[in-house]
Amino acid sequence: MTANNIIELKNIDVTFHNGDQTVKAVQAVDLTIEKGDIYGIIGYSGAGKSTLVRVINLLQTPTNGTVTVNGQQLQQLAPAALRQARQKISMIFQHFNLMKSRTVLGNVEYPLLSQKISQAARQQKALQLLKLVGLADYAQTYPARLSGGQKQRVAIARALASDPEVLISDEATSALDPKTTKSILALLKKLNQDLGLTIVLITHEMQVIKSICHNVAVMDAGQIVERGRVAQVFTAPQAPLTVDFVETSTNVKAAIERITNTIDLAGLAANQELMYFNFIGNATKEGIISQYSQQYQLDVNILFANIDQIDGENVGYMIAIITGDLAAFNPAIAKRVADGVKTKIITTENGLEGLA
Amino acid sequence: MTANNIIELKNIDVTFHNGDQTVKAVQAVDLTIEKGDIYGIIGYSGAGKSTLVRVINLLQTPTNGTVTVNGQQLQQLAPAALRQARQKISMIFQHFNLMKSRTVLGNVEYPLLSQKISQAARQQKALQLLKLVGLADYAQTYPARLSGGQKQRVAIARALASDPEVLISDEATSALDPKTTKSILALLKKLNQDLGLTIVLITHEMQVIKSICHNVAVMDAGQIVERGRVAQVFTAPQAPLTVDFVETSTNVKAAIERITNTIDLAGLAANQELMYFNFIGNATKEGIISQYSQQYQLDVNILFANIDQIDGENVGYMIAIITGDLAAFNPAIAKRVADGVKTKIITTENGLEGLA
Amino acid sequence: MAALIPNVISMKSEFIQATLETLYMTFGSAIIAAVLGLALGVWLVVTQPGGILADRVTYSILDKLTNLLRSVPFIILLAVISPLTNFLVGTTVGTTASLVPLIFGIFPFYARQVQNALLDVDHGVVEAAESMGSSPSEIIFRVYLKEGLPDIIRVSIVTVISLIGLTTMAGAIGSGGLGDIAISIGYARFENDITLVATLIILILVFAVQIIGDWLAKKVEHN
Amino acid sequence: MAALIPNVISMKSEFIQATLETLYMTFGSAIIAAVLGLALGVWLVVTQPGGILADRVTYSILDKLTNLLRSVPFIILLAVISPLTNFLVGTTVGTTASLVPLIFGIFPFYARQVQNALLDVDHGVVEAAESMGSSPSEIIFRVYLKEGLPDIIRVSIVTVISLIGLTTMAGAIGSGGLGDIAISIGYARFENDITLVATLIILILVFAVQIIGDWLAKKVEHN
Amino acid sequence: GLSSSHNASASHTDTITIGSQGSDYDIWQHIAKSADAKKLGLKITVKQITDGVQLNKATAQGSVDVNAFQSWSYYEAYNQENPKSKLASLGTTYLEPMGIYSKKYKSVKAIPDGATIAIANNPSQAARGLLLLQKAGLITLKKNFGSLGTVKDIKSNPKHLKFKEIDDTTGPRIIKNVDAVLISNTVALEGHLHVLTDSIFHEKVDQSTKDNINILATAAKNKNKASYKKLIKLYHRADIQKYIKDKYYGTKIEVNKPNSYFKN
Ligand SMILES: Nc1ncnc2c1ncn2[C@@H]1O[C@H](COP(=O)(O)OP(=O)(O)OP(=O)(O)O)[C@@H](O)[C@H]1O
Ligand SMILES: Nc1ncnc2c1ncn2[C@@H]1O[C@H](COP(=O)(O)OP(=O)(O)OP(=O)(O)O)[C@@H](O)[C@H]1O
Ligand SMILES: [Mg+2]
Ligand SMILES: [Mg+2]
Repeated sequence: MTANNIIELKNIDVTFHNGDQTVKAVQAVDLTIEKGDIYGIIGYSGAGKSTLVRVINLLQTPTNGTVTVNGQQLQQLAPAALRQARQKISMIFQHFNLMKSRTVLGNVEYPLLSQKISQAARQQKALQLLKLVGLADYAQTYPARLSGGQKQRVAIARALASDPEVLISDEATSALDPKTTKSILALLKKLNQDLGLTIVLITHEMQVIKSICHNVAVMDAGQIVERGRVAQVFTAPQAPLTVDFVETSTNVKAAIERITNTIDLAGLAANQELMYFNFIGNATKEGIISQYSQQYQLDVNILFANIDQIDGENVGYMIAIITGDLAAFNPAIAKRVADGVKTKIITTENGLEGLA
Repeated sequence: MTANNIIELKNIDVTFHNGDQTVKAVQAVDLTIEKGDIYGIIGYSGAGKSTLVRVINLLQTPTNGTVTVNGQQLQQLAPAALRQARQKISMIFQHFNLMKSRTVLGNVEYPLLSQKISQAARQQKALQLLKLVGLADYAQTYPARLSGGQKQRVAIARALASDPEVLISDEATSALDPKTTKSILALLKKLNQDLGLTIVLITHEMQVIKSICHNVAVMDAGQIVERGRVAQVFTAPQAPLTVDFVETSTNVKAAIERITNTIDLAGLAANQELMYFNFIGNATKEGIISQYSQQYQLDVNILFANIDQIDGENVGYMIAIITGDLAAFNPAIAKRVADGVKTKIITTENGLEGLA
Repeated sequence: MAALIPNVISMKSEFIQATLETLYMTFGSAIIAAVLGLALGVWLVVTQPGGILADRVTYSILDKLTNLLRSVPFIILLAVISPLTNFLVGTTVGTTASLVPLIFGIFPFYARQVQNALLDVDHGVVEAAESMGSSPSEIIFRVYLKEGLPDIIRVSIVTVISLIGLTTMAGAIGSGGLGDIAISIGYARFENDITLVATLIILILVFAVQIIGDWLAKKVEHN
Repeated sequence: MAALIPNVISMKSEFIQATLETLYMTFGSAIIAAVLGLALGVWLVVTQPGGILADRVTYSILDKLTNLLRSVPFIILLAVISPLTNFLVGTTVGTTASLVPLIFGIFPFYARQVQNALLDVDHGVVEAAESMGSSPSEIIFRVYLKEGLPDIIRVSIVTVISLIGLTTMAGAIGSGGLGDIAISIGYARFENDITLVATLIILILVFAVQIIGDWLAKKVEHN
Repeated sequence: GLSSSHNASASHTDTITIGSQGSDYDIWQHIAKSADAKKLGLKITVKQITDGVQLNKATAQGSVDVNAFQSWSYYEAYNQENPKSKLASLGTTYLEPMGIYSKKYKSVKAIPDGATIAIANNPSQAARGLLLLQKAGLITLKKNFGSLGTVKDIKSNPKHLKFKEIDDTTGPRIIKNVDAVLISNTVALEGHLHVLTDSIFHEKVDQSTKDNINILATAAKNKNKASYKKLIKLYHRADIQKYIKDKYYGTKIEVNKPNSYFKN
C-alpha cells in the first residue's frame, strides 16, 4: 500500500447463512480509498453496500479477505488496539442506532466519554455539533421524541464528535429534506477540506455523489462493477447498471419516455428531427446550439435539458426538436464527437439503447 | 364536503408534552384531498409531516380538529367502525414497523389475515406483491436479514395488500436506489390510475413529487405554508421555504453559487453577460435561444440548464453567457415575460434573491 | 454404589414415584398457570396506560390483585385456598390437591413476567397493526403473543424453574415429590445421600427445562 | 378493634419487630443479591453466543451454575450453606444469619431476570458503541445497564417481591419476620387475625415496592 | 436452696438464649418473663426456630444455648447422626400424648379397609405416629423400628391403610379430608383439639412411651453449666406448672426424671 491509502480492503467476501440458504452479500471486493477522499458507494437495494462498509471497521467480520485501515491490518489487532483504531473510524448507521436512554446531547457526548476531556468541554463540543446540524434546541430531548430526520442528524453529530479520521456514512441524508441535506453535505465537505477527513458515503441520491464525492464505486450483487472519478463514471458510464443509474438520475430516461409518448413523431415536418445531445467537458463552453443555429439557420426547441458540472467537469444532456437544414447540420455536429459531443436522432430510432 | 373529497382535516392541532415543554407539532392545519389524487407533502425535517399524516387514520389523536375520511368523521366512530375504516387506509411507516417474528411473506399476508380469503389466495396475493417490489426471492426470509431498502419494500407490499382506498406513505422510497424508486413510483401511479387509489406521500425527493404528484403541500413549523398543483407550486413558488426547496431541487442555487465562484465575472468582455433564464409553459416551445441567436447574432453558452416537464407543464431553468448584441437582446427578451420567460442578469447583481 | 448412596438404593421405587409426582405437579400446574398467567399478563399490558385497551380502573384492579396474590406466603396460601382446593379436587391433601395452591402460587408471578416480556414488543409494530384495522384480540394473538414469543419463552423457563422450587414446599399438604423426599426424608432424617440424589434429579429437570426452553426461544427468534 | 383482631392487639410490639426484621432481611439481602445477580446476569449476557465477549465455555459454566443454585430447594439450601453462613456471620440462626441463604436463594434467579432484561437491549445500539471503540466494560455500564435500566427495574420489582416471599420461609432458621409470625403463630395456632394482619403488612410492603419500582421505571424510560 | 440462688442472682445475671418452636416457644416466653426467672438470676431470650435440624445444629455450635422442642428419641437420633456436633440433655420437661383423630369415625375399629391416614412428614412425629398405630392394632412394624422410622418399616398392614405424609402443623386443617390423622399434642392444641377428649386413640404415659418425653438440650460441652441446669429447676416450679396446666388443659404431663431414666 502507499502511505496515502487510508483504507485497503483486499478480496473481501461476506457470506451469510440463513438456515440452509447462503447469501453472498459481498464477493471478492477490493477497495482502496485514499486519505482525504470522499468516496461514494451506490448500487441497488440489497447490493451489499451496508455490509461492505461494515467490514471497514470490522463490525462485520469478512468471511474472507483482509482489512487495512491507516496501515493497520485490523484483523490482526488485539481487542484493545482494535478499539483504539475504531475510535478514529466513525459510522453513521442506516438505522441511526441512538441510545434511547440518553438525551440528544448525551448521545452526541457518548464517544467523548472515554476521552480525557472535562465534562464542560465535552458538553460544549457536543452542543456545538448539535448547532451545526440544527438541533441545539433539542439537546435535552430524548430520541423517541424526535422526527426521523432529527434522529438522523443526531447520529451525524455523534459520528463527528470524536474527531474521526474516517467517516463512514450509510445513507446519512436519506431522511433529510433537500435544504438540510445541503447543509449537512456542506458541513462534511468543510471537514474534508479543513481537516482532511476521509469520507465513505453510501447514498441513493446521485445529487449527493455529484455534489461532494470525488470517487464512486458502483455495487451490484455483492461486487463492485464500476469505479472511478465521479465525473468519469457519470459522463462515461460503462456498466449497464451505471448507465441506468446515471440516466435515471439525470431524468434523461424519463424525459425520453415522456417525450416519445407525448409527441407525435410521425407528425414532425420533413425538416424537423427530435435529437438527443450529450456534451462532456469543453463541448459546452462553446455554445453549440447558438453556433449552429446561426451557421445553419436552425431552430432548436429544447424539450429537456440537464446541463451541470460534476466534480468540476461540465456535463450536459439535452433533447430538442431541430428545425431547418438538417442535411448540413448532422454531419457538422458529428465531427465534434472528439470534443465530447454525442448525438442521437430519436425520431427514427425511438430509443436510447444504441447511445448508451 | 363534496363527495369527491376523500380526506378532510379541519383545523388540526397536535401538541406534545415533553415534561414541562410543549411542542406544537401541527398547528391549525386544514387539508382536503380529493379521491384519486396523489398528494405530496414536503417540508423541513421536524416540520410535522409524519405527525400530520398519522392524524389521517387517527394513529395520532389530534389535540384539536376533526378528521373526516370517506365521509366518516373518524373521531365519532365506535372502535369497530374505526377499525373498519382503517382497513381502507394503508400506511407505510417511516421506520417500516415490520414484524420480526414473521417472514417477509408473513408480513405481507398480515393485513389479509382478517379477510375472508383462503390461505392459498392470500399467499398468492402476497407473493404477487412481493414480485412487484422485486422481493419474490425473499418470501421466506425474516426482516432482520434484509437490507434497509428491502425492508422498505416489504413495508410497501404490506401496505398494498389490503387493496386500500387511501395509501399514506411516509418517505417510502427514501432508502431505495433511483432505479427501484422509479419502479415503485410507477407501481403507485398505476394503482392510482387503474384503481383510483388516493395517495398521500411525504417525501424529501422533489423528483418524486414532480414525477407522480398532482398536488403538493409545503409544511413549515407545523403549518401548511403553501399548497396547490405541483406545476404551479414548482414554477411559481410563493413561500420563501418553497422557493428554497425548488431551487435546491433544480440545483439552480448550487449552480449559481458554483458559477459565480468559478467564473471571473469582471473578466467578461463588454459584449458578454451571465444571464439566468426561467421559462414556464409555452415559452420553451418556441426555442428562444435559437430564435434570438439567429435574430440578434448572439452566441449563447449554456453553463447550466434544467428543462423538464412537471405534471405536464414545461419548466426550465438556464444559466448562460450571452455574447453579442446585448443592447437589442435584453429589451426583446423582456417583452416575453407574458409568455412565461423571466430573465435576470447575474453579471451585475450576483445573486438570485430578486428573481425569486 | 450401595456404599455411596446406601439409603437411595432401597428407595428406588420411591424415587421413581417422587419424580413422577414432581413432573405431574410441575407440568400439571404449569399448564393451567400458563393460561391464567398469560391471560392476566396480556390483560395487564393492554389495559395499562398507553395500551391498546388502556383503562386506568381495570389496570389498577388487576395490578393490585396480582400483588395481593403474590403477597401471601405459600404456606398460608395453602391454607387460605383449601376450601377452593376441596371444591375443585374433592380433597385438600395429596399430589393433585397441591396443584391448586401451586397454580395460585405461580400464576400471578408468571403474569408479571409476561407483562414485562410484552412491554418489550416494539410499539411501532403494534401501531402498524392498529393502522391495518386489527382488533384488540387480533393484536393480542397476532402481534403481542407472536412478536413477544421469544421473551415469553424465556420468562416461562424462569417461571417453570421457580415452580419446581415451589413444588418442594407443597410437601406440607402431602404432595410428595422430590422436594418432599429431599426435605422430609433426606434432610430431616439425616440421610444425606437421599437429599443429594433428589436434588440431582431436580437439577436434571431444571437443566432439561432450560435447554428445551433455550432451544425453543432460539427457534422462534429471528434477530 | 380488639374484638376483630383480639390476638394482634396484644402483640403490637412483636408486629413492629417482625416488620423491621422483614425489612432488614429483604433489603439487606436484596442489596448484596443485586450486586451478585447483576454481575452474573451481565456476565451471562456478554459471554453468550453473539455477546460482546462471547465465550462458549464460560457461558456454559455460568449457565449451569445458575441453574444448579436454582435447583436446590430453599430448605436444603439453608442447610447446605450453613457452614458458609457460620463463617460469614458467626451463627447459623437468627435474622442476620438468614441473609446468607436468602442471598443465595435469590441472586441466581435475579441473574436470570437480568439476563432476560438485557437481551432486549437493541443490538444495533451495542454495535454502535462497539463501532465507537467502547471497551467491554464501557459497553456494560454505558450501554447495557443504561439502556436496559427500565427493564432491570421491572425485573427487580418482581425479584424483591419474590424475595419477600422467600423471607417467609426463613423462619426455619429463626429469622423472625412477618412470614414467621403469619405461619408459626397465626397459621399454626389458628389465630387468623394474626395471619391476616401479618399478610396485610406484607401486602403493604409489596405494594410499596411495586409502586416505587413502577415510578422509577417510568422515570428512566424515554419511549 | 432457693434462697441461696436468690442471693446469687443479686450479684450476677446469666443470659441464656433458648431456641424453641410451637407451644414450647410460648411456654418459654412465659417463663422468661416470670418472676421465678429473675429470682434465679436468669435473663432468658427465646428464639423461634422452626427447623429442628437447624435448631439442634445451632445449639451444638453455640448460637443457641439451650433448646426446648425435642423428644428424647429425636435427640438420640440426632446425636447418632451428628457425632461431630453432639448435644447433651439437661433434663426432662413433659410428655404429651399423640392422638389419632378422625371426623368420620368414632373408634379405631371403625376405620375401614383402604382408609387414608395422614401422618407427619417430620421424622420423630412420623415414627411416633407409626408406633401409635401399632399400639392401636392397625399395623405392625419391623423389629428394628427406630426413632427415624418411616412407613417403609411397616411389616403388615392388614387394613391396607394408605398413608399421606404431611407437614405436622397441617393436621388439624385436613382432618375432614382424610379418614384419620395423627396429630401431636402441640399441634392438636393449637388446632383446638383436646387429646384426652377429642382423639379416638392416644398414647398412654408408660414405659413404652418414655422415649417421647421432651427434654432440654444443650451443646455437649455445656452439659454441666450451672446456669443451664437451673432451667430444669425453673421449668418445674409450681407456678410455672400451674400456668402450663391451665393453658394446655393438662395435656402436657410433667415429667422430671434424670437422664439415667432412659438408660434401660
Ligand atoms: N412523541 C413525540 N413527543 C414529543 N415531540 C414529538 C413527538 N413526535 C414528534 N415530535 C416533535 O414534533 C415535531 C414534528 O415531528 P414529525 O415527526 O411530524 O416531523 P417530520 O416533518 O415528519 O420530520 P422528518 O422529515 O424529519 O421525519 C418535531 O419537532 C418532533 O421533535
Ligand atoms: N444478517 C444478515 N443475514 C443474512 N443476510 C443478510 C444479512 N444482512 C444482509 N443480508 C443480505 O445481504 C444482502 C446485502 O445487504 P446490505 O444490507 O449490505 O444491502 P445494501 O446494499 O446496504 O442495501 P440497501 O440499499 O437496501 O440498504 C441483502 O440481500 C440482504 O438480504
Ligand atoms: Mg444498506
Ligand atoms: Mg417524519
